[in-house]
Amino acid sequence: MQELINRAKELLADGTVARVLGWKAGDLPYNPEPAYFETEESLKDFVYNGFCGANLSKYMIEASKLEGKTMVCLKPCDTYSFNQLIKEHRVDRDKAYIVGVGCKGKLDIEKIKKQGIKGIQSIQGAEITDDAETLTIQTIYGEKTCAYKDGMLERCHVCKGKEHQIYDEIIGESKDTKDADRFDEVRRIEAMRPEEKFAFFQSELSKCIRCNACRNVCPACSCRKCVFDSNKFDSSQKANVDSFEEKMFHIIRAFHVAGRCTDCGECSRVCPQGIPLHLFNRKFIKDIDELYGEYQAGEDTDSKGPLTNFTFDDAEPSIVTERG
Amino acid sequence: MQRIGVFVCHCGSNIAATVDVKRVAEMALMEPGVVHAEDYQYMCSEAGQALIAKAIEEKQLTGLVICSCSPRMHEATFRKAAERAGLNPYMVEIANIREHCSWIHKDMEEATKKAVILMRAAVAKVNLNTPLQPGESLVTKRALVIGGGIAGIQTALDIADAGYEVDIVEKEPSIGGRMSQLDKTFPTLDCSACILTPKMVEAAAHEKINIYTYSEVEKVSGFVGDFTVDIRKKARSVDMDKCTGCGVCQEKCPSKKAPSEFNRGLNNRSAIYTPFAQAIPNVPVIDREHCIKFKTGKCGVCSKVCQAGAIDYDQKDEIVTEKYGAIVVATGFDIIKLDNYDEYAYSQSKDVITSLELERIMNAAGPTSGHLERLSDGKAPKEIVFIQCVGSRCSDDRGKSYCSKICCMYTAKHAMLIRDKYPDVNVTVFYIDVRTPGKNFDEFYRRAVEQYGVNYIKGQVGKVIPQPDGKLLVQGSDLLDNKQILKEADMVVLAAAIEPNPDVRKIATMLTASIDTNNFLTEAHAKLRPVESPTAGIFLSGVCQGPKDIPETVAQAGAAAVKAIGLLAKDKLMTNPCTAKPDETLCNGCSTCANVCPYGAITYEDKEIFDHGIRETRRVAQVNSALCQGCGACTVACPSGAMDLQGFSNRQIIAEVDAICR
Amino acid sequence: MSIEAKEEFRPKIVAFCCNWCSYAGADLAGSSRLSYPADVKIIRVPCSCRVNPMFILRAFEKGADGVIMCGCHPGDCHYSTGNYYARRRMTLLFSMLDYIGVENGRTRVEWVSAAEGVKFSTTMNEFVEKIYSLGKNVRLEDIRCRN
Amino acid sequence: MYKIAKENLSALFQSIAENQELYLPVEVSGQVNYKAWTPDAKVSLETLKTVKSPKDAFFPQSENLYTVQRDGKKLSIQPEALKEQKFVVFGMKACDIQGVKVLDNVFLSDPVDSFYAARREHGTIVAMACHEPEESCFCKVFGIDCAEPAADVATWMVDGELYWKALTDKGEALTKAVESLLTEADGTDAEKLETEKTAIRAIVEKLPYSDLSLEGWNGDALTEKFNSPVWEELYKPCLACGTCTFVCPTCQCYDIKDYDTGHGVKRYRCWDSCMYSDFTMMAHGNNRTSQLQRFRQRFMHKLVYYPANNNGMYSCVGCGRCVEKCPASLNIVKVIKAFEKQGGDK
Repeated sequence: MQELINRAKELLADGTVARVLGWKAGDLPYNPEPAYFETEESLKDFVYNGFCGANLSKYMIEASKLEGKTMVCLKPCDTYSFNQLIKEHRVDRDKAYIVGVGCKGKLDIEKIKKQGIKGIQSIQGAEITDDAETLTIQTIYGEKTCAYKDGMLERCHVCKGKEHQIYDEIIGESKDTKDADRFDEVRRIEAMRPEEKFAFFQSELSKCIRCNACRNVCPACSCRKCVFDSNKFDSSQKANVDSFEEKMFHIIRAFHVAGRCTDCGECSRVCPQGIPLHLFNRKFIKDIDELYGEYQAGEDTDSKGPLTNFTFDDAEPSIVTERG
Repeated sequence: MQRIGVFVCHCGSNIAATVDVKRVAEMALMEPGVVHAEDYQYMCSEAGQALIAKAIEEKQLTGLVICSCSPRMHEATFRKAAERAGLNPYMVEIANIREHCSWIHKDMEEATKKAVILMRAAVAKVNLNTPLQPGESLVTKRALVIGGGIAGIQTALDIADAGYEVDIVEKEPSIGGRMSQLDKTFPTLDCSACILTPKMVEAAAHEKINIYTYSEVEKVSGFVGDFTVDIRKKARSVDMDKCTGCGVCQEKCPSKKAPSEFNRGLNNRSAIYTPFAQAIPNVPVIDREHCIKFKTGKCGVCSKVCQAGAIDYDQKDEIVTEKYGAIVVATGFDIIKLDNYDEYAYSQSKDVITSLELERIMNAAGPTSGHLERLSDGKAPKEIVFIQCVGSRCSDDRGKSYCSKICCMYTAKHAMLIRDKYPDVNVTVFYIDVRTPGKNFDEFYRRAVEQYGVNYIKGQVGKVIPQPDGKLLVQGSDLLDNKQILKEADMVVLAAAIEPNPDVRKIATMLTASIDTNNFLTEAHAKLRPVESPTAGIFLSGVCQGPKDIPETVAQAGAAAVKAIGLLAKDKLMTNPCTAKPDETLCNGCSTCANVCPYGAITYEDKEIFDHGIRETRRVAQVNSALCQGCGACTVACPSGAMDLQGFSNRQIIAEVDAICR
Repeated sequence: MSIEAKEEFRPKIVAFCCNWCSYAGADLAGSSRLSYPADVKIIRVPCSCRVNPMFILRAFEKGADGVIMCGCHPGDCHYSTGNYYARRRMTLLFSMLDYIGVENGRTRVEWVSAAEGVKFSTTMNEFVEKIYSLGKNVRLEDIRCRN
Repeated sequence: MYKIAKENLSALFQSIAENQELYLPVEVSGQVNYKAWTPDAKVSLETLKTVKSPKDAFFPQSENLYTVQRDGKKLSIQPEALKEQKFVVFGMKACDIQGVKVLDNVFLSDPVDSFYAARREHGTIVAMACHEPEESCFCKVFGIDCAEPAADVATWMVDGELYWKALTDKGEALTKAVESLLTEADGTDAEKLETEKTAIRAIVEKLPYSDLSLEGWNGDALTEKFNSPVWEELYKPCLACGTCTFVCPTCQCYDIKDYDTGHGVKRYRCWDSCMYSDFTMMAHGNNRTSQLQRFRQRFMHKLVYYPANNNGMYSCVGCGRCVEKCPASLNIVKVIKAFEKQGGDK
C-alpha cells in the first residue's frame, strides 16, 4: 500500500496525473469507499486492502471527462471491464494512467458476518501486504477468527487470473484465487426440472427491491439512461409487485450486457438482498462459450462481441429444446 | 390524440363471407382515437378510395386503418389515396384481414373476433404513427472503378459508352490485370493478349474514361450518389506528359536484378520498367527499391538517356480527390501462397511451378520466350504431371473451402496445348473431380482426353519428392483402380487455388462493403442482387465477388455497369423514410449499432447535446438515411433504446403486442 | 388433451413475421387457403432482426401464451445479415427463459420463405398444438393484466 | 408482565395468525425480511436487522390506489379498498418503531394519507429489544433506547424466554387474545430483565458510532450546510442507486404511476428514491440535475429539513442499514463526520 501511495505522490507531483482514483479508509474496519485524491496531503487517507472490492473502471467514464489524466487503481479483474469500456468508447484510454494493483482475493463482509461474527471493532489479516490465511476479528462479543478463503467474495473463488489486461504499470503481486468452476452453479440449475428452476428464481427474485444497485454498479450497464428509466419501451416501472417485473428487469439487464459482461461480479457483491445476480450473466456467458466459441469480454479492445457477430452455421434457437 | 378512420373492406365476398365486416367497423368505433368507421365492397376501387378521401376531409382524419388484404398487395394504393387527400402516406396502416384471417378461417364468429383484434392492433399502431418524409439526395454523375483488369476495363467501357464519366484506379503501372499474364484462353484458345489489348486501348482512348495507374484508393467518405474518394497517385518518377515510351531508359538501366512481377518472378527486369510490352499507359515507373540512383544517389543513367527529359527523381505521391455517384469494385484475385503445401516441393524444386507460371513459360514474351523448358536446367521436359485442387476444396484450414472454378478448364487447356505443340511429352493430370459446367467446356475437356491423349487420373497426390538426378518422384493414388502410383516427372504443375486480392479487405473497410470469411465481397442478395454490395452505390465486378472465368467476369462486369448506369441516370435519389433514427439525448456512442449495420449507414460524431439543462459535447450515432435500408438490426443492438426505427418504432410494435394480448 | 379442455383455454399467440419472407409466406398460406388456428395473430416487422427480446417478454407479460418469430432462411435475408443476428439473440433469450423455468416450447423460431405457405401453416398448427399442451402461461404474465 | 418459552413461540404465532395477519422476520433465500407468517416460514427473531425495514407493513413498496376499467370508450373508476383487517407486526426494534413515528408525522398530518392511516389503525406493533447491538448501530445518537422499545407490546428475549409487556390498549387486546399461551412473570424475572437491559445499554456504550455528535445539525443550519463545499467530495462515489432509500425505515418518498393492464389502468404508488435521476421528473426536466444535488438532498432532508418541520425530530433513527448496504460504502455517518471534521479543521 505504501508503494502505491508513494507512486501516486510521484505521479501527482510530476504532473503526470491530475488526480488519483483509489479507495479511502472507512470509519469501520471494512468499509473503504472509492475516492479521488488530488493532493499529496489527501493521500494520507488512501487505503488498499482486502475490502477494496469495488471495481473502479466505471468511475473512469466520468473521470474521462475531467481535465488531465487520472491515475486509476485497477485489480486484474477490473481491467477486463476497463478494456470493454474502451471498446465501447465510454472511457478515454489517454485520460487514464492505469496502475494495476495486486490482488489476492477480496473480502465480503456479508460472508464474514454470516458466520455469526458481529459487533466488529477491528480486523487483522485484511491488509494486502501479508499473506494471512486467517482473519482475526476483534468484536464487542470477543475475538473471532475466519479463514481468509471463507470470507472471500464469490467472484474470487472463480478468479479470472492474476494478469492485468491493460495497465501502465503494475504495483504489487497478485494471486490466482480460483478454487471453483464458475459454471458449476449454472449447471446445477440447468439440471433442475422447470418447476424447480422457476421456484428457485422466484424465491431469489422475490427479494429484489428494485434499488438498481446491480445496474448502477455494473461497468457494462453504462447507458446514460437505462431503458428501464426512460419511456422508450414503456418499460419505466419502479414497482416491486413480486411478479413479472423483476424477471423482466433482470432478464433484459442480463441480455443487454450479454457478450459485454466480463463477469466482474459487482452485481452480486452489491445486491443488498444477496441475490446471486451473476447466475444470469454466467448463463449467457456459458451459452455463448458453448454455442459460439469461448469469449471473454474485456480481453481486448477490438474484437467483435458475440451478439454483434455471427457465423453462417450458428446453432438454431431450437437447440434449447433439443438439448432438453 | 389522433383522429383515426377505420375502413373495412368486404373484398367482394373474399372477406365478407367469413368476417362480419359491419361488426368490425362497429367495434372499431369503440377504440381510442377512432372517430370514423365504415365498411365497403371494394375499398381499393375508385369509389372506395373516394370514400376514404371524403372521410379524411369531413372528419379531419389524421390516421387511417384499412382492414383489407395484405399490405403487400395494396398498402401503396392506400398510401397514395391518403396522400391525394392531403394526408401523409405514412399515417396509413393495414390490418390484413384477408390472407391472415378470412381466407384461413371458416367459423364466422372466430374469424370476426380475430379480425377485430387485428384491427385493434393496427389502430394502436396508428395512434403512434408520425408523418414521415422521404429524403432526397443528389447524384454525382461519375463512376469510380477500382481495379483495371478485364472486369474493371469492361465495366468502365460499358458505363462510359452510356455517356458517363468513369475513372479507373489501378495499383500496378499498367492496366490489364491477370488476363494480360495469360497465354491462351479456354475454350476457344484465343491468344489472351490479342483479345485484351484492344479493350485496353479502347479504354485508354475513350474520352469519358480517365485511368489512374500506379494509384490506390486512400479514403472513401460519403454515400450512394455522393461519394468522395481520395486517390493516391504514387510517384512514378517519370513525367507522364513528357515520356514518349521509347523504352531506351529500360534498355540502358544498369540495375537489372529486380524480379519481374509480370513474369511471376521467373526472370528479372530493370529498375525502371513497364510491366509488359503492351502496357497502358506505355510509361515506365522507377522501382525506387531497386534503383541505384535512389539507393546510392549516384547513377542517373535513365535521366541522361531520356531525350524527352521525362525522368523526375523528385516526384512525390499526389492525392487526388474526386466525387463519384457509384463505385464498382473489380479488384480481382491472386493465387494463394503455397507455404502450407510443402509436400508438393514447390519451394524445393524450380521444376514444380504454378499454372500461372506455366502461362508465362508458354508465352512468347515470357522468360523462356515461349519454349517449354525446365527452369532448373533448361532441358525440355518429357513427362509433366498436373496436380489439381491445390488449396481448393480444402476441408482443413490449410487452404480454401471453395472450388476455384477455373482450374479444371485451364489445366485441360495447358495439357492440350502441350500435347499439341510437343506431341512427345506425356501429360498426366491428378484430379478430384473434373468440373466442366460451361458452354463448350465438357467438349473441350473431352478433346483433351480423347483427341490429345492426356492421361487423367482420379486421385490425389500425396507427395512430390525431388530426386538427386533432377527428376521429380510423384506419389499419388488412383482411386478408380484403387492403387498407389509412383511416377517420375520432369515438371510438376500445381493448380493453386485463387483468392481475392489481399488489398480487398482494406478497400471493403473503406467502402463499408461487407466481406465474407474468404475475403470475397458479399453481394446484396445471393440470387437476386448478385452484382450489388449490400452497401448502396457499391457494385461488384469480377472475381472479387467469387471465382469466375473470363466470360463470366465480362458478363458480370456488364451487369455491374448497368446497375451503376441505372443509378447515375437518376438526378436525385428518394430515400425510404422508414429508417433508423437515434435519440441523441440517450445515445451512449458505444458503436454497437454500427457493428451490426450491414450498410455502413451509422457513423459517429462529437456533438453538443442539450438535454434537460445539461449541455455536453459527446460522441453520438448519426444515421445516414440515404444508406439505411430500415432493417432495424441496430435498434435491438442498442441497449438504451436510443436507436429506433421510424414506421416500426419500439412503441408502435409494443402497442400492437399489447392490443393483441389484451 | 380433451376437446372440452381445448374449448376452455384459447391461447393468445403472437407471431412476429419479417416483411420479405415470412409475412409473404403467411400471405401465401392465406391465398392457398391453408388454415391454422385463429389464435395466431401476426405482427409485421421489416426483418427478424427488428424483434427485440423486450417485445417477446412484453407479450408474455401482457398475457400471451406463446410467441413465435419467423424470418427469412439464413442466407436469404433481404438485408443480408439480419436473421443471423436475430438467430443468436433468440437462441440466447430462449435459453434464458428455459433456465428460469419457463416451459420449453412457449417460444419458437422458424425460417419461412415467401414460397413456403405450406410450411407456414404447418408450423402454426404445430405451435398452437404445443401451446395447448402447455396450457396457460402463468410463469411470465403480470397478474395485473388478468381480467 | 408475561413470559413465554422460546420453544412455544410457534404456537404463539399460530394463535395470532388465526385471527389476523402476522408479519415478522422470515428468512427467504438466505435473507431475512418481514413477511407474512406461514406454518413453514423460517422465522428468525435472532436477526438484529432485517434487510428492509418493516415500514412495508404500513407503507408498502408498491400499492394500488385505484383502477380504471375501460369498456369501449366508457371508463369506470374503482378506488382501492382501505385496509380493514387487523394485523400484527412482531419483533420490531426500537429504531424501526421510531421510524414509524417519522412516517406518522408525514402521513398522518394534514392531508392525512388514508391508506397509511388505515394500516396504522389496524396494525398492532409488538416491539422487541435488541439483544446484541452491532457496530453499525447508532440509535443512541437519536435518543433511542434499544433496551426499552416502546410500542403496543414490548418484548425481550432473555435466556430462552420471551418477556412480554403490553403498553397500550391495542397491546392489552392482543395480550388478552393470546393470554392462554403466556405465563405471568414473577419478581426473579423482573430482575433478570433489568440485568438484560443494563447489559444491552453497556454494549451500546461500546459501539463505535455511539459518540457521534449531531451538533450543528438542525433546521437553522440550512444555508450553511447546503452551501458547504464538503458535498462536492462526499457525493463522488455515489452510484445513484436506491439501496439506502429502500432499506431505510424513514424514507417516505413515492412516485405515482399508471400501469396499462390492457383493459384499463392501475394507478399505483411505489417508493421512489431521491438518488434516482428521474426523481421528481417534470415536463421541463428535473429540478436537481446533478448527483451532488440529489445526494445532498437526502441527507439535508434527514438532518435539516425534516427537523425544521418537525420540532427538531431527525428523520434518521440510526438503524445502520445504509451503513451496511451501501454498495459504495457511503452513509449518513460518514456525512456527519465529514462536516464535523471540516468544522474542526476551521
